[in-house]
Amino acid sequence: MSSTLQLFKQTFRRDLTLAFRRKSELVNPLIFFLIVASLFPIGVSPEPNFLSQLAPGLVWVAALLATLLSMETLFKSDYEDGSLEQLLLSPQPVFLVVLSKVLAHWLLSGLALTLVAPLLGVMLFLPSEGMPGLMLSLLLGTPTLSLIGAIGAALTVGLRRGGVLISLLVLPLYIPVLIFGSSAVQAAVTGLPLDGYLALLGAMLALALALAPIAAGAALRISVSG
Amino acid sequence: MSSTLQLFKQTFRRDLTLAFRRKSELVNPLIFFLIVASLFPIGVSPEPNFLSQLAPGLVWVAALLATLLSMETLFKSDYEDGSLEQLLLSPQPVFLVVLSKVLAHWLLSGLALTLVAPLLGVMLFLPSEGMPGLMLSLLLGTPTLSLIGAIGAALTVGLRRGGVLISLLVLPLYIPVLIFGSSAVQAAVTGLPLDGYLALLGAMLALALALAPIAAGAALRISVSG
Amino acid sequence: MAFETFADFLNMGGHGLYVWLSYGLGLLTIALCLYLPIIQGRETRRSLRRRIQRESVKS
Amino acid sequence: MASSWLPRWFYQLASPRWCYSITGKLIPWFAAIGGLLFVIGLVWGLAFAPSDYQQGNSFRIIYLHVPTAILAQSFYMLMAIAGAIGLIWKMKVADMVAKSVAPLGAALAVLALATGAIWGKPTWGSWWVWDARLTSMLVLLFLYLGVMALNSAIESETTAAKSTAVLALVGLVNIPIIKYSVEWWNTLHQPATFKITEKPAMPAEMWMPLLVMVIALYLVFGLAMMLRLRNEILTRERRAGWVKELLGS
Amino acid sequence: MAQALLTAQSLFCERDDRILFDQLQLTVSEGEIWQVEGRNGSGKTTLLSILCGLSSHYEGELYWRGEPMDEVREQFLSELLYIGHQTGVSAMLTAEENLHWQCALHPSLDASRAQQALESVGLKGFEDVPAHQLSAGQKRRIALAKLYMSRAKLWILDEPFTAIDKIGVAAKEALMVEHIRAGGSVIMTTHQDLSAEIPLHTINVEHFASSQREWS
Amino acid sequence: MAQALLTAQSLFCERDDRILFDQLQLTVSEGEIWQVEGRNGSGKTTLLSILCGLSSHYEGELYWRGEPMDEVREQFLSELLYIGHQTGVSAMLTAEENLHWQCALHPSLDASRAQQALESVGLKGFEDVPAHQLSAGQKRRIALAKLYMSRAKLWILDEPFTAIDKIGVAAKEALMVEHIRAGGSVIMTTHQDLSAEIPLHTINVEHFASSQREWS
Ligand code: HEM
Ligand SMILES: Nc1ncnc2c1ncn2[C@@H]1O[C@H](COP(=O)(O)OP(=O)(O)OP(=O)(O)O)[C@@H](O)[C@H]1O
Ligand SMILES: Nc1ncnc2c1ncn2[C@@H]1O[C@H](COP(=O)(O)OP(=O)(O)OP(=O)(O)O)[C@@H](O)[C@H]1O
Ligand SMILES: [Mg+2]
Ligand SMILES: [Mg+2]
Repeated sequence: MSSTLQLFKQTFRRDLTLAFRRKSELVNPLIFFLIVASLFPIGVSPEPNFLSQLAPGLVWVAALLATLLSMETLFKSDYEDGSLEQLLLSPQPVFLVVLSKVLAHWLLSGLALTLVAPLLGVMLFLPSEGMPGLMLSLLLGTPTLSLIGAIGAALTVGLRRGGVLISLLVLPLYIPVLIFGSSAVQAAVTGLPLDGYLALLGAMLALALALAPIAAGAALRISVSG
Repeated sequence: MSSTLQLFKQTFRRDLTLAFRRKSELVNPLIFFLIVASLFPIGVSPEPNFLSQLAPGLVWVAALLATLLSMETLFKSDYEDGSLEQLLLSPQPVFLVVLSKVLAHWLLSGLALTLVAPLLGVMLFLPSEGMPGLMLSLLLGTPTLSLIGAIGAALTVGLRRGGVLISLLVLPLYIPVLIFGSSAVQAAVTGLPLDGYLALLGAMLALALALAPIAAGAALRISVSG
Repeated sequence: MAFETFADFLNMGGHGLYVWLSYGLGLLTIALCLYLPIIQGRETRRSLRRRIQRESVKS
Repeated sequence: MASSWLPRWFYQLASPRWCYSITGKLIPWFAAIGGLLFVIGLVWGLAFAPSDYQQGNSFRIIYLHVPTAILAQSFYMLMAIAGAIGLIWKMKVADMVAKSVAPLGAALAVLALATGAIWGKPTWGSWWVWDARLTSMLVLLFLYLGVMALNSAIESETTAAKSTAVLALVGLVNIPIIKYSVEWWNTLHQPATFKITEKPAMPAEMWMPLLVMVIALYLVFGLAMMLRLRNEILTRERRAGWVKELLGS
Repeated sequence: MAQALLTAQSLFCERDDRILFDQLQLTVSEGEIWQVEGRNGSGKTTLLSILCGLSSHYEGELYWRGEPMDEVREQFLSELLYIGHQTGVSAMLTAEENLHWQCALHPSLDASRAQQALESVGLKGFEDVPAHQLSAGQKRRIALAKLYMSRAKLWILDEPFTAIDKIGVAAKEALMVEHIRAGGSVIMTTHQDLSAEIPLHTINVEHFASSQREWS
Repeated sequence: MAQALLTAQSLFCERDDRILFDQLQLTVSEGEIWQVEGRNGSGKTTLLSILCGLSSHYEGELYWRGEPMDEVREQFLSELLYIGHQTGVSAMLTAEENLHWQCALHPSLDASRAQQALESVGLKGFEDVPAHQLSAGQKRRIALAKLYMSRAKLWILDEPFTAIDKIGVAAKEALMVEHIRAGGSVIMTTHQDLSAEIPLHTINVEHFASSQREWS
């Protein structure tokens, strides 16, 4: 048992090291998040009124896209250099490694996004009552995004140019998170209670936490042996 | 001279073959485009009025992101398998190959997007007067996006996980295209003349056409020799 | 002198928070822009010196 | 290599050693004059300049806001030109200048944005509006961040320098386009009363400290740039005899 | 008699309508080195990945210590060391970091010997250089360092000597002999001649290539 | 006397504060095969990529047929054939498609001989299989097919025999001998022994590793 824990820790540390070694990797989902969000005022309309209506959904869509984009690299380099083969030939449970990698990924994307979201809120004139709802919903929702994304990443890892394919696979699964997440923010803005939405987001997280690592593990096995 | 033309043609054919071999690659930018556009009614608000206000900008932002996402693979696999080295050791001009690759890429992303854009317009309740403006602006604007993106792709190709870095490099440069493109659509919707915008988009395209292949060629040389 | 009293000066006609916040930020940033290269320089020099010594011992 | 029509100082500048020693001599002057002007400008602007009839005292932010905005733009130019020189004449020092300037330029852009945002709250009632100036400053910040991210993502110093130079040049070509497009797109800007182009509207007591601050910040950030440059020279020339002599004693 | 470790019975593999091998039998016992022979494209890599369970494109039976592989897979994996064409070395990690993770993955690797193993493969002084800054041979040596740390019974090595210089090859050969002396065994492919001192069993995949298979 | 093709003078290269070589001199004349020797990580690949102009991490002078390389780069490239560790074979393209593009890139390759070249490297019947479905050796053979189509004067080959079986190696060796008979020349690295019949010049990078360099 302690050796599995050890593996979890080592994988976590390894993935963080990998991310930190490229400092850019570290801040990129964040900056992408910011850029996407700032494209809208430019492309659509800079009017504060319009933007504040757009804000709850837009922040969530931006978070979703930022996660999605960074998702692709989750297993890619491990596949290419043969680390995945080694992983599948380990007597240790695969889902554990997946979970650990997702956790590291989430820290650097989802959690980071959650922390800068208020800045986006300000830029998009989100009423300040909406902020707690925004952060809470992102905090509960982004791990689910990472977990679901991991399944997509695992399924497409063996394909030579699966770049955009993963979006296709994963986006439909992201829709419930998007709906409840943006509704939670909207509720917060209009002063309605948001416990219900948060509970739903939490439930989805629990479900994803239980199933996604196993599904991703199985998908990895299929991708590599194919 | 004829051998350079030959190279242009061969590269073009090769890149199309590569894209067609993975059918997913072919339809992915399109489907991404559609999905992003359909996330908004879900995440933000399904009201026709609101959406039709959103539409001109949203279509352009979606086109921009779809181009950006597919940009990353432009030189990646060539770098990894050593084709780029071979390219740089060719006595033929590099910018020509870049131009040819960008053209192939644009056919499968920008042009394809332009052709499905009316569908998006309908989905987002864009008034039908806006359609010609939408398509014309996309037709003139997306090649510029591809050309600028090629510079970003060439700069980041040697980096191990440059995935999101390219967005950071390229998105700021995309802003003028986004502004003129979405303004053109807006003008078309409100019935204003749009020649001015189209002329500006055309001028930018000419500039990009003249400079980007050379810059991208230089960037490739730097990336490979590093 | 545009202000009567020191309190007026601090208050800035009600805009004290904004003025002082931006000047605080400004001074902090400028200080960092000067301070960081100085300590970095010290660090570089130290490590280079250590290297040179190491090499002279080796040869 | 470079052809011979270039002036002699150009080649001297190309020598890291010469550059190291000349910056060593310049630094005290920059520090002294820059520091002095900075204090004068600060006190003058904060305490002595008359308050604005419309905005009251919040307008004193101008003495920080405008200089940082101007510097952020001119540092980008400096970075791109230095990069170009490095690319064309393979001048190492130019590469190092470009690299040292980038973080400072980004810091300046951040400052301009931050002071602008803070100023916006009392005048416009919100921290941020999507105005042309603001947007193009934001884009400038993104350009800086892109250059820095690319630079840190490439291990080899020489490759990083060349790559960032290409990027900075492409950005330079785009800056006028970006500026023009953004300005044209949305000029909800503040009343033009405060534009430098309409200087006469601003009394001398108001713009004199501004001028002092601009010069002071040029000197102070020039100083910071030289400090960075010297570190860069030392690290990259660590194998050179003169560095060993310099540090060995 | 030495105990049979890995047994393959009537293995059949087909790729793109081309039968790579059919009715292939192989029994690897303790203390044996098996070299899989065959020309380029004959199916050596395919065979190795079937044997270690990475590929499922086959028909036939596999046994580990006499038991059906499916039932004792975990046991098998804990006694296996596999190094393939792609070695599992992350380019962005240093030699040390790479080995650490490998040790966490494979309890059969002795983490305490990592330092010594790196020294043995000539990477002393390169421990903290990211792998992508190493030469082709050095990168492979990181993976081969695992041989010095392994307590696994069976080594499956696919062209382990690619890009390795002569001194390196000789050292690895000596190591293999030591490994089989201690009761281990090795299955490997290589296109280079091995030193004559090595007791070698060979199997040529091409001999199993032509087949008159009855299609049910 | 045979004409000097490629001349390198006082080459110096440093990686991560480690001097790989200094004052390296090399003159490759028509009709010569040069083997670059050295242990793993000694700088062979680095030297080759400097020689063919892919790397700019060096100091020193290069000449092609006696003229400074910068001035005759185009001429040099049109007479060069380079095959590196990464062979430039796209995994998604078939052998034929790969060669076609290579021919368009390098006018020195004779496109009309593609079919025959593929046959010579034993890829007959695999012409229209995407390269990623081929074995490691077969993939490399696609790149080596260029040797049969090349009219280039100078071949620079970095470990061309990696993953190639013995029959393949012998054929490539014969081809090289033929190439130098026709006045061409070859610079290559390999860790395998070449057949004794080949007239071989060798240069060992390690001999140039220590340096008493004066830093300006
Ligand atoms: C985040 C917010 C802001 C940003 C990014 C910003 C940016 C800029 C820039 C780029 C300049 C041009 C400097 C030059 O090249 O001369 C400028 C000048 C100026 N800004 Fe701002 N600004 C912001 C907010 C404000 C606010 C709120 C005010 C006052 C109400 C203001 C007043 C001025 C004035 C008076 C000038 C100098 C006149 C001129 O050069 O035209 N700015 N600002
Ligand atoms: N991108 C790089 N950055 C820094 N150092 C590098 C890089 N590539 C190679 N090196 C260093 O240069 C040295 C020589 O590498 P090179 O690839 O030339 O060796 P080689 O002689 O070809 O070895 P091999 O026989 O293993 O192929 C290595 O020790 C390595 O540490
Ligand atoms: N992914 C794949 N899809 C279809 N066919 C494949 C695939 N991989 C390999 N093959 C086919 O299987 C055959 C055997 O390949 P394998 O890699 O096992 O050969 P090998 O004996 O290891 O050759 P080498 O000596 O070149 O490494 C090849 O001829 C190839 O055409
Ligand atoms: Mg094989
Ligand atoms: Mg090598």
